[in-house]
Amino acid sequence: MAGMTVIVRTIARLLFPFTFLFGAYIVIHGHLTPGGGFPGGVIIAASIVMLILAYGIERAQKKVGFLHAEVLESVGGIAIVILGLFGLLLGISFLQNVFPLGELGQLFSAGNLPLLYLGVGVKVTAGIILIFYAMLFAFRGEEE
Amino acid sequence: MDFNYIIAMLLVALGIYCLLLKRNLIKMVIGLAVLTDGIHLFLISLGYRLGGTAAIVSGEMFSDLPGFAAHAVDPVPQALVLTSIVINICILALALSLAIYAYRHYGTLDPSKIRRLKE
Amino acid sequence: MQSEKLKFDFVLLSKGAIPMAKGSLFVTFVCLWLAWIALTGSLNFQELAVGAIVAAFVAMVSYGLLFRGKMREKFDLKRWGYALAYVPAYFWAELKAHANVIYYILHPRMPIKPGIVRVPTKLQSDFGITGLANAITMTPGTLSVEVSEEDSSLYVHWINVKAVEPEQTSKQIAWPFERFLRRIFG
Amino acid sequence: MILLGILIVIFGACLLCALRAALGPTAPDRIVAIDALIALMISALVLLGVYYRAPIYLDVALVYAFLAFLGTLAIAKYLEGRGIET
Amino acid sequence: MIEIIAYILLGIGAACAIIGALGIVRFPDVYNRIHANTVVVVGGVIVTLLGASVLEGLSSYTLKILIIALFLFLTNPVGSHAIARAAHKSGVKLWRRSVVDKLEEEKP
Amino acid sequence: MQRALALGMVVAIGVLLVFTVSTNLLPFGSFPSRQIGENFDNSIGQQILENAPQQTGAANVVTSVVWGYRGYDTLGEVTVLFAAVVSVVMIFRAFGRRE
Amino acid sequence: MSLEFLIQNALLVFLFVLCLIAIELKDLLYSVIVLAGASITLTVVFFMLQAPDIAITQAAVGAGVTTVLFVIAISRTRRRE
Repeated sequence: MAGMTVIVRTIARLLFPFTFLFGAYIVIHGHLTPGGGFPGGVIIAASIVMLILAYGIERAQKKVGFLHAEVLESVGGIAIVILGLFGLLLGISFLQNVFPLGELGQLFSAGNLPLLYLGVGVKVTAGIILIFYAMLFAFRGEEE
Repeated sequence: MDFNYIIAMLLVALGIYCLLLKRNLIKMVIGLAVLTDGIHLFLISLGYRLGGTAAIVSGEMFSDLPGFAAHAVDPVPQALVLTSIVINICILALALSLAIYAYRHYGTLDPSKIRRLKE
Repeated sequence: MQSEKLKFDFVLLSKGAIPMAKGSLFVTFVCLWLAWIALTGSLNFQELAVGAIVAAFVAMVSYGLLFRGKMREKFDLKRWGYALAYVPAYFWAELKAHANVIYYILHPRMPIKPGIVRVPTKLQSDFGITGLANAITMTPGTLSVEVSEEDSSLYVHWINVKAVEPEQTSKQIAWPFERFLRRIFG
Repeated sequence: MILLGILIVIFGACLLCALRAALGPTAPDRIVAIDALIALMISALVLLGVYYRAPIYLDVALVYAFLAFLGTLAIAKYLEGRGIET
Repeated sequence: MIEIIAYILLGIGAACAIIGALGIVRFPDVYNRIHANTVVVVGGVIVTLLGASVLEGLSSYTLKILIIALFLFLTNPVGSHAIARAAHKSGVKLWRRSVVDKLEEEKP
Repeated sequence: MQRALALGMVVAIGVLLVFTVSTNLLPFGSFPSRQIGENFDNSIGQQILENAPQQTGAANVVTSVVWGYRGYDTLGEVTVLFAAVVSVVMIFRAFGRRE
Repeated sequence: MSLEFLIQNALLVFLFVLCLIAIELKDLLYSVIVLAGASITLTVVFFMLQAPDIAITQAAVGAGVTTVLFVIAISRTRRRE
């Protein structure tokens, strides 16, 4: 039977949405509180790793498959580049801010920084999940 | 007393010791992790200001930006270390993958034996 | 083998094996939104709006995991009353267990008689068994080592074994928690 | 000042845990010691956050409270003798 | 008044932490050490966190500290259970003066 | 012999590092006065601290350094992450095909 | 030297000792376990140096990724050094 005991599985399924939400909180509040794209993405990826450890990799792959992760990583990278190109199109320079700055300390502030962090968060999440999938899929069932 | 710098450099020396003298690829990766930890500690200590606060505007600092600038620690090394941690984790994953690959191919984790088998 | 796998398929990462409850998505959304408000600690309009979007997204990703079954049963007032009464009982058990184990630690000769005993339980649901096992583990002196799903019993490491028979162990270890948990989780 | 005194006591407890982590004969002993060390360090982080009077610092402790059991789970699965992926 | 309660809680937490750590060093085998680990986590850490939240009064600290305590309370027993099960499966013997081992007898 | 040489080298490197660090740097905790000369405000970190909240509008100054003042560095970091992921996936795919 | 710096220096020595133990232990699994303890000690040191950004990144990496990666690698190769 795949996975660990019923206790671990129940707690993992209870904690998964909250860990996901906390990662999203770290990503979105990257310009106000400590955190940002990378730690938030790692936390979201760790919530998937929690499902892998508790249920086994087949069940986790129904949530986020290998192809999903590959596509998501590309989407994150492309989003960053397009956000950078906005500045170039308006004649300033690459990655320059073109959005209004807003009031200091509000959630909608700092121009394109939160959007860039969102892209980085998606990319890091998909990247870490891909690393885990690749390392777990290779040499399955031939341990000594 | 520059205790932080000394400990950071001792960590770096410990990492180099592990990289040079240990005969196991995964143990060498652990040494690499220790080495980068030392470097991060050194860089962050370099930007510290006595009695400083974090480089984040919060609380009552919003109305006192000059006071914030006079008390906060240096943000530039922190950004540098942030980049460095990401690259560190990439290197870690890649090195561990290569170690697994080498073990499957040569049947050993000893770098000197791997070299001997190739000849 | 395949059928056995299917029998334990209460994990439900895929939709469709057991029909989803109707209000599950909405209740998950509300829980996650409350968690967001607790995390940010402000009632600003922007925070609330972004929190609603994020909570809706996370709820759509994971709404099969948090709640199962009929939603009306979850909001039975009697259950919440028992849950409220559970807190002081749990606190009292925790206090006694701590005093016990601290006495063992500080005693110079350490008069312990450890052993693993079987504790049968009548709880059926996942959350019930998990709550009982976690409560047993979180009181020092008892530790749930293995859970057996066939005959629904726990194997508990006990620091000072007073009885080996299943009836006695069930009465001494599990009953203070089980009498509340069977009402809360069913 | 009282907070710093309590911090010193907590770090003394951490020292004892590290002693068991260095000595412990088997792997589960060391994991138990490191688990206790992580929990103690979480409380130290929270106390430091209260001492510096900055509520945004508490996110760091929250990260460890969420993710600390992942490593334990992975090592437990490895010790059980089957692959981590099943 | 409220500060006195907070400092009493913090003192209890620190005492439990050091006693539990002493137990981790003193107890003879893994399963007993997990009991001491529970003393550290519940008696030491969670009581300390409650004391810190009482010390701050009702502010944005309190809710976050309570969330930390709640999640520590949820995750730690899972880790303890998993590691105890793994230890028993990987053949770590009980202490020699243990009384009974039903798990070994009934599920070999 | 080789081992002893390596050990001696490690000790030499450690002594050199500790000596350099404990003599050639200003004492720990003296951040804005790392600049040579009288004018302390010339330090890059100090200038960023003074201007960043108005220029980028972010409360977290580290964020405004990471994606505002040093955006290209971070773009490079993201590229490194991408390269690492692609390498890991390719290593295991190549190995799987060979078996 | 104030009490705060005394605590910080004690933590640094603790960090060094943990890293030394992690490198000198013969069993790789033990090394990885002790390295997790070193990681959280480094997190607390970063926290005391007023760098919460770095502390949170180090916490996420040290708690979520590094240990699991090393355990996967050990389970695919050999445990003894």
